Amino acid sequence: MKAFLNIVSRDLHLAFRQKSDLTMAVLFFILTAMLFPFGLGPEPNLLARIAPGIIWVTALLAVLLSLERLFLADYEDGSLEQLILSSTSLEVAVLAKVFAHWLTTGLPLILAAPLIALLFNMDSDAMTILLIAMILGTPSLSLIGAIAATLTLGARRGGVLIPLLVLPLYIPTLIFGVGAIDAAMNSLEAGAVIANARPHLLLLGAILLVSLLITPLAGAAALRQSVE
Amino acid sequence: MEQITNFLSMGNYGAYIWTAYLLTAAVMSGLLVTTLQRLRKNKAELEEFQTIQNSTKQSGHKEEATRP
Amino acid sequence: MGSSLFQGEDLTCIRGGRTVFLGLNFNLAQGQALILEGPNGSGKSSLIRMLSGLVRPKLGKLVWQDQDATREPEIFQRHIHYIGHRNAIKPVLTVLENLAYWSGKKKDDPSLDDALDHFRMLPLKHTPANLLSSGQSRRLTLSRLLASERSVWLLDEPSVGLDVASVALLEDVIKTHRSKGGAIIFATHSPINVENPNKLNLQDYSPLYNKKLLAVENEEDSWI
Amino acid sequence: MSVFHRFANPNRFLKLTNQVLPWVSGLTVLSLAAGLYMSFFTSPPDYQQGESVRIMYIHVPSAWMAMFVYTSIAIASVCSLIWRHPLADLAAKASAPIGAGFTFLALATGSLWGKPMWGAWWVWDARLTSVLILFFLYLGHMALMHAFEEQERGNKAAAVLAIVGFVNIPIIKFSVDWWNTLHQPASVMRADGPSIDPSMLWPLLIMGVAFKLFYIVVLLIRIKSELIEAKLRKYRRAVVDKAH
Repeated sequence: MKAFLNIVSRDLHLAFRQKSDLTMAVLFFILTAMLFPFGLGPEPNLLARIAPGIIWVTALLAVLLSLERLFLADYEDGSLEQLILSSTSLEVAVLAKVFAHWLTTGLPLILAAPLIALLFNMDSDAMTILLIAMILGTPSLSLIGAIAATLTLGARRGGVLIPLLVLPLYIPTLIFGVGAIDAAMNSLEAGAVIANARPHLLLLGAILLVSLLITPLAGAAALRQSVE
Repeated sequence: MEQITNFLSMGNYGAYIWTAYLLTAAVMSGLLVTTLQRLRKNKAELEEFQTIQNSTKQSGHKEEATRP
Repeated sequence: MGSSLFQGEDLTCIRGGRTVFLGLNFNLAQGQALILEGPNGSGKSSLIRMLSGLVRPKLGKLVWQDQDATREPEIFQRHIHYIGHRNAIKPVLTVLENLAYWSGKKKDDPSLDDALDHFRMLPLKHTPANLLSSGQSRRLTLSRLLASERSVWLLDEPSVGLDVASVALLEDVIKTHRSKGGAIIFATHSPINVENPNKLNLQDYSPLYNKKLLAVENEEDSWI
Repeated sequence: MSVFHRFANPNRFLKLTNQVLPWVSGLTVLSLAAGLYMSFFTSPPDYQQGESVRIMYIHVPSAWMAMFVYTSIAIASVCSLIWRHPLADLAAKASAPIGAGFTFLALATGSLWGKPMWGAWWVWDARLTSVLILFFLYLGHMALMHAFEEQERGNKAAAVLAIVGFVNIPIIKFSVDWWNTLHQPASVMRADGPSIDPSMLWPLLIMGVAFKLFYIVVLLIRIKSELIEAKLRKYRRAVVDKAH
């Protein structure tokens, strides 16, 4: 646990020293989402209807942008070798790095999401579900993305490969993330909002659990190979 | 003749059915052909290498033999 | 000379389908210094990485204090410190922060200051690492050896980028380490003076240079 | 020095392949011919779907193959990572394009069947989406395998990806049961026995066997080809080493 916190605090430390890393993903998220009203016209009902999809897709792309850096710097400057040789279990180290990644990209996205939801005329019920869905879904994005980030270390076209590997695996998160908000928006009675969104949220939770299980194992295996 | 046209039209689904079968044939034979082509190319290259190696080996032996 | 600390038997390394070295034996006792020699491509770096546990041997055995550690490099990884070609320095952190992180110590630990002082880096303690010259970076990396207090040092070209005075500092540190019972294995192209070293020439084990081994390799049917 | 004997013996494998290959090829041709004959001449049109049901005899076996080949790759990947057996890497590498081909066929023939039946080339239901993901997984696997200077690293990375992607296979299998979708539920692989008529089941099963045999034939030839390539690499290296 101490080792876990050590790595998290170091990565946060590094991120705060390079503030551009911290703000890039969230700026991309807001700017891209703001393009849609221009492209589709400012009709409020239409925007409210497509808001869940736009928020999720842009959030997903914002996370995708930040993935390459997740392990690459450590790989290039030799820190990864030292990390593998250190007494910390590599599985724990992977989880710690992913957690730090989520804190610096996923969390800002969640904080920015209500702003975009407001711009798209989303009602408050849907916004609540959006936040719950993002809290459940964005950690999975970091976790699944980390696998691709570790697998492509040292690859010839790592930056192009990551989207190819990761986007198919992101589709379930996207489907249920959007599904939850759609279900909330389509429920006519006020009390049924949570009940309607529930199955989608549970599935998002299931994806999170599975990726929590798989990522440390696959990530550690891939990291060990990358320095061999 | 009518039998054949009937068979080919497949109850008006002919276009879909025949496209599906032709596509399958194309993909499967494509897999087979590219695989065989690569095998043939590799085999030829291997033979080339082995003949070179054998000839150098023989000349090497001769050299040794001529050396007193 | 002390008892045997680290041993390798019949080690074989295969990389990218090529046999780098095979049938290699070594024995390292307490207080010893083992110098790896050999031309480019004879596998010095590969051997050091294998001894650090980053690369597993394809064949052969690694023994740490009479305990078979071939399958579990964790047994010896706690006792070694590996320094490779890359320095593992984060440019945005200060010299002290960089050192503290990899030695697992608090920033106010006095041993960190001592380590920096040994390599004449103490005045740069609070300088961000991106301002360091390559020689200074290397010295910072080497000061980790003192801060982390491991018994076996594995150094791959430790003197790259160091001037004569800094190499002397390194020689000094190695001497103290050995006198305290520590051992060291290193590969180098530039001369580093250590007292009565053991030498291992990798040329003898590399099929690339030792043609006898090449013949052995070629006779076999296996080519994958 | 017998160290190299402990590795896989490719010569023995090649010998076995050359012995088996003619027989498997013959069986493939026979079963393919029988399957095609039965699917066009002995099987009846469906009472709902009419003649279009004949697409089933290639669509369903292709879909089986898409999952079967991926499962084979995943098993080979486990063998490669745990026992470091070089033939497992070759098998995974040789399988991927075949699997991708069959997945493409499953999607394309499904689309050709869906258009007259559902009125749309494509619907975004769970089964179709998960098979599409499978197709991208195949592409990612192939791309990752060739993305490294060192083939060994490509093999291992692709192996990890194949194992991670395996979570998709049960999702494909059960997607039609878990979600109510347009795609019809399983009718052959069911716990209580197949629910379709024997006159349709037989051609389907025979085509299924024929496709699997075809996979084995192509797989064996591809592995053979890969082995020769490995040998060629060794010769080329020897030339470089001599010049050293």
